[in-house]
Amino acid sequence: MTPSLLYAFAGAGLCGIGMFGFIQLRHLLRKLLAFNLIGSGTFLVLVGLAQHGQGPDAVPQALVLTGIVVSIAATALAIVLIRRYFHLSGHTSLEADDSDSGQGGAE
Amino acid sequence: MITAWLMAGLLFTPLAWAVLCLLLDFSRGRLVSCLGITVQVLVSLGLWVAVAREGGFLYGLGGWEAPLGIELRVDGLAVTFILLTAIVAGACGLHASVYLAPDNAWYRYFWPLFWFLWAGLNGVWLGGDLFNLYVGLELLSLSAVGLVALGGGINALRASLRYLLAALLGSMAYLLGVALMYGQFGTLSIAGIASLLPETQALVGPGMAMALMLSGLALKTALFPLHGWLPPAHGIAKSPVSALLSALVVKASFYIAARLWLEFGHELGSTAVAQLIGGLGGAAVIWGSWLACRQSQLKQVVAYSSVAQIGYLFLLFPLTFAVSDTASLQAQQGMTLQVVSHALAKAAMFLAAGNLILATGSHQVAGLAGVSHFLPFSLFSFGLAGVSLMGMPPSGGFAAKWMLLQASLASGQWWWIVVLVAGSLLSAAYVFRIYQASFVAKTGVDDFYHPPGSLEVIPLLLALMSLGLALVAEPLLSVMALSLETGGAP
Amino acid sequence: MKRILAVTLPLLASMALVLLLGASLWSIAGSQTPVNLPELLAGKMNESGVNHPVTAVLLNFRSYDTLLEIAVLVIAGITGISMARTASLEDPELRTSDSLLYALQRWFIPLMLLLAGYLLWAGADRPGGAFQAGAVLAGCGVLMRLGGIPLGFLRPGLLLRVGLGLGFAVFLLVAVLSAMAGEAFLAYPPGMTKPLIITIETVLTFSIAMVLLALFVSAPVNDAGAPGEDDS
Amino acid sequence: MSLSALLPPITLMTSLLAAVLIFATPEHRSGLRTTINLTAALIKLLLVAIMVWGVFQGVDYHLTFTMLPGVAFTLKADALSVMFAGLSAILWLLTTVYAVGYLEDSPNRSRFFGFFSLCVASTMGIALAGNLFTFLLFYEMLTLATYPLVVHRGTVEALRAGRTYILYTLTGGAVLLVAIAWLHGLVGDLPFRQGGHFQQAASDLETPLTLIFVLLIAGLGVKAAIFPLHGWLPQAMVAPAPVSALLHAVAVVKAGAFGIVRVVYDIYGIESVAALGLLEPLAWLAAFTILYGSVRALSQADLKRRLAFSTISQVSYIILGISLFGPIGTAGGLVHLLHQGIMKITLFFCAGNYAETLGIHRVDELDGAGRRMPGTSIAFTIGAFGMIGTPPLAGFITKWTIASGAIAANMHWAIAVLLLSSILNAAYFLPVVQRLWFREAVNDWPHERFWGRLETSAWLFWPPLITALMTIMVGVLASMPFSPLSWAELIAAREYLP
Amino acid sequence: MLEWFLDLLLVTALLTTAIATLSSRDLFRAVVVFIAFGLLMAVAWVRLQAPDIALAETAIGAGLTGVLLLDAVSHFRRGGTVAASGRSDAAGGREQ
Repeated sequence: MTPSLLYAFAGAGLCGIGMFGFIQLRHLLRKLLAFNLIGSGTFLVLVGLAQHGQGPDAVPQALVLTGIVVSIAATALAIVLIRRYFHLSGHTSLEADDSDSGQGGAE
Repeated sequence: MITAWLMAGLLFTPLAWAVLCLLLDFSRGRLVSCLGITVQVLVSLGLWVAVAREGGFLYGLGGWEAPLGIELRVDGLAVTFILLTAIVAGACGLHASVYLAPDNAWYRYFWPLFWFLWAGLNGVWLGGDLFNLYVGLELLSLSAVGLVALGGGINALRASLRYLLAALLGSMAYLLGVALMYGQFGTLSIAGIASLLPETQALVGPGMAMALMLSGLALKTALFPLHGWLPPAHGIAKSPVSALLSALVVKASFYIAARLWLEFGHELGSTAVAQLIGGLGGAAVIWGSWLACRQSQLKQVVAYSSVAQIGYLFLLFPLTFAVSDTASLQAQQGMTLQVVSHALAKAAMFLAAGNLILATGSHQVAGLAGVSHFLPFSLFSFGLAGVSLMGMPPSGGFAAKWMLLQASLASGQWWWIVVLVAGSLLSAAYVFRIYQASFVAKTGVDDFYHPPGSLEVIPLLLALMSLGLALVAEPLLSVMALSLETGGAP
Repeated sequence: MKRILAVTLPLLASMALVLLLGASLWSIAGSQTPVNLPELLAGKMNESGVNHPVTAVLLNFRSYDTLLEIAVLVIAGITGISMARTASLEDPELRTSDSLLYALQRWFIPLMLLLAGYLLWAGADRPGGAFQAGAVLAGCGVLMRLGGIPLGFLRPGLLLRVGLGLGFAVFLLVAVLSAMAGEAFLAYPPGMTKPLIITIETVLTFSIAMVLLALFVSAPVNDAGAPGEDDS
Repeated sequence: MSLSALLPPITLMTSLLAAVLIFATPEHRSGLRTTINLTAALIKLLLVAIMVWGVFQGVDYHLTFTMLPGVAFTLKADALSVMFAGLSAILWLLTTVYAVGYLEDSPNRSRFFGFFSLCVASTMGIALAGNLFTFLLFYEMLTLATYPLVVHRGTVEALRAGRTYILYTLTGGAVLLVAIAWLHGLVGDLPFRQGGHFQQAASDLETPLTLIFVLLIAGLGVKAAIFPLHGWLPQAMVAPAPVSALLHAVAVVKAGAFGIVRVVYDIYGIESVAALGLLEPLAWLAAFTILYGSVRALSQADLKRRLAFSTISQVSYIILGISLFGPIGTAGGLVHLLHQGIMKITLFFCAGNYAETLGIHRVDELDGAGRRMPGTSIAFTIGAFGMIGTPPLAGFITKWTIASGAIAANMHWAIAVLLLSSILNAAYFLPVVQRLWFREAVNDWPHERFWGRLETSAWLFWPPLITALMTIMVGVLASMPFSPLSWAELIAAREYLP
Repeated sequence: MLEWFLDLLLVTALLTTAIATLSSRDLFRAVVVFIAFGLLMAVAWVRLQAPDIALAETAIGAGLTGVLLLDAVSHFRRGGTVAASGRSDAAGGREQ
């Protein structure tokens, strides 16, 4: 057991928490927060697991940097979409209003 | 060397077209894109011919070999899918250039997104590095989401948000799997991991990684019961976009899943998992077709049909696990044919549906009354694409079904035959429902809008390709089979 | 009953995920990785042209990842500004009249610019680099924006689009040009590595800042109908 | 690649090309469309005639290429295929002529004739298919090509009939696909070969082979309208008369029957079917269908529906004939493939004429129609007597040959079936004939139209008379070379070669 | 030993803030807690000897995401009236 591994386990925990939130929460912004938690958890697992035996490893660190940029791009895009959706429909969740449109929400 | 150039052309020139189009408005972007499409199709064809002649190879980008660098895998299957992408995306692009109205300011963003999407697809087909595939998937998902949302109203936004969230969750699950794989093996190269796997004792970690990656990819491929996001997104997008998404984008994540299964499945899979995935695929076939029969909107029918058709692809998993080499090969060939024929047919169908909607001014299936009388041409391409979806001969869909039937028989897993037969009958039900609606006699004058000929020709060509696929299946499959020899396949 | 189920099922699923993840982490931690990538990396560092391993990985060994990652950013930016129907800069609600913020700006902005420059410069040898610098630069812009300073170049127009695409275009250009010079794709000609990486980093910084800022600016909404296929 | 390899695909292509050209023809260019139609039909007739001569001389028309791994696409012309091809070529020509007149001034003619040609192309493909896989290809294509013809009118009943038709035929097609795929997985690609492949089948294959045979017959039986798979046929009557004629006489039901002949003789081989104990049940099934169809036909008031049930009954004569072990029975079954086509198409043409000229659809409206339309009524009468089996018409030849076959095969009960069904035939056809000639017209016809000198349009007038004449000729000249009977005997002799 | 203690503390704090982020009833609070979570993540990255990520997490993760989210929350808070007018806009847009 090394500190790195501890963080990897913490990352696993974060993934679980985020996962629960992602499924459970209805508000889109909260879903987005949950997604970011999963992301952070995943990054911790990636670096923590890789480094537990042999110290700092630049490759996973670089991967995580890439991952962070990708996830900020996705987050920012999601915020733009959520805000516009809210502006047009007045809703902050996806499920609220299948009735007023009659399409698109069928599952 | 020339092959390497062609390959790099496929990876990087779409990005260059994207940047160029970003700087131009819609009409000029259209010009550039038409030029670009021509170039890409030619280059893809060139690469296909080159690989068909000389065989595939592994290529380290930046001069760095795996595991340090990113490795590309250029093999028969990859170049076939690249060619498919070039044909389908090219057709969708040309269709869009007429279909989308140039006076909408935000359509100028269509072209950059379109090219990024293409670049992402090519990246995924060629990718041989787990993390690189993750970035490629994200590239695909975000540009697809952007295209769905483009200039849309509430419903488009809702659909694209749903799509975005599903895609993000899927990629994260995949990335988590990648993290575990890296922790176990210290490398990200698929070929590298595949060669290390047989010597690995503790398979808990890689097994979990595999499970995570597959479930993430299944979500992105809209495998039943994770398909909820697909019909809204594919149904609401502009028709050329729907065509791109249904024909190509979902195939990308499936392709990765299939590659992982074929490379790692022997060590990390189990009969239960294989049967479970196959069962979900079978359920998707039945459930998706059933729902397609019940949709009142034309494009929703087509979208649910995608859910069903994707289900067939997942029969690959049980039919390649712990079976004879013959059965496995047949299943792989069936899967490839299904990908190709569904891509062609579904693109044709969405484009034709777009034309029909344009012509009738209605999204409803019932709005098609009289179409067969006044717009036989638009209906014809739709009908031909439907023939392939039903799996009627001599279409590619039929060839795929035949190969899957043979694989099921050869592996003794007869229960998939039930799925195949039931699926094709149900798909006939929803396709014929549309035919029937269009054959309803409508008296009176022709008050339909007649789409320009260029819009009509493109889906027709795609549909004809899908229809005639079985006739050229043998040479096509012989090139695809190159993948199984050059790569480090099990 | 349904409500309870709606909570317990995700809860159980998440707990199962954590447990399985934990188990597999434990299993993986118990074995040695067969490939020692850090060692390999250290061996090749002198060929990479920079001294900082993370930068070397990002911009040399795995530069294709980075290229695609910038593409992802640009896509997000494009989609963002495609949502903003008109120049949203005139939206009065956005301007903060907070005097504290205004005062802060005067001090912060120059400092942040300096920091961004430092991060960029440091990237080659020490922690830091284009992303961090770009983010700081974008932060600068956000502050200015909140302070009501009109950032004209963010109006959806040619300039913005040039800004979005520039860093990416230069990166791409270098990749292709070096290939034309006889190297593999995305490989740098020997001796040119460091200057090229620095150039790329610089334009990337600006581009990243631009994208992030564009997303921030286009997030506010304004009214515009969208006649189209879906509006039946 | 020699000419002899190219002749089958060229024959196929004539109707395929005609279909494409007709689809492309603008709706109002009816002259051009008719020209294309008739030219293609004539060319095809010529090509088929060449092949008939060639096959007689022993030329091997054969084209094959690999389509999917392990599966070949094969076209070839043997005695059996040119017999079916000849039938469809002749009747296509006549039906085209008839359809041009029938659909004069109605909408959607390009669509109609396009699919019509496609339909015949599929029939040609079925005739010329060299293995089961190729057969399946065209068999399914036929299903798709006939659907637009059945729903052509776009009315509610037409659409309902189309739905029933598709439900039956696609299910049948799926069953057939499974059977063929299974057979293929079991023993590989089997070309049609005289004498079949399983003369000395390994005993461990017996169970799967039996199951596959049942599936094959079930899949083909849908189109051949064998009881209980016949439900679609009476409903499909809503289609225009030329389509019914085509469906009943040439294309769909015949495709099913032809497929059964192929399976029994050229895949399994009659000996091995008999050895598997499958021949007798097949004969019983056919016999039952013969009686069932006749009994149901008795109570039909609608003329076309009566003819439809008659078809169900008559097609099973073919099945009965081929399931009598011995060359005579086989010849009887095969010859009926032709005879039934000629007779039934006559009857449908006539029914169409009554409907189109006088607006008559029901049997009880026919009173006195013989005097108003003597030509048509003569043709109808000849067809009806042929069906009943009056010497020396076509039907008599069939029944006589089958009966001889039954005696040779020692299956005497079949003769009783034949006699009974002939009585039933008479019972449902003679009243119609009686109404035509011996009753006074009660009042005005429901919907009368006039065409100058002839009793009806010339396009409609001549085809039934020609086919009626053929009904007489094939009966009278049955012993001449190249008559259907002698050709069928030739095939039967080859099938039973050691 | 002290380091272990610190690490454990940090991990606990991370998990707590994560739960707090998701369970907070008030959206604004949730975002603020999330920013705090981002800062803690940065510390964690330092502990993992990844200063690059720590910098990026501070600048991008906590900083920019935080601003974007806060901006969005304030938009939702104003949302009542905007949404009402937005609804009519949307309806108008559909009729065009």
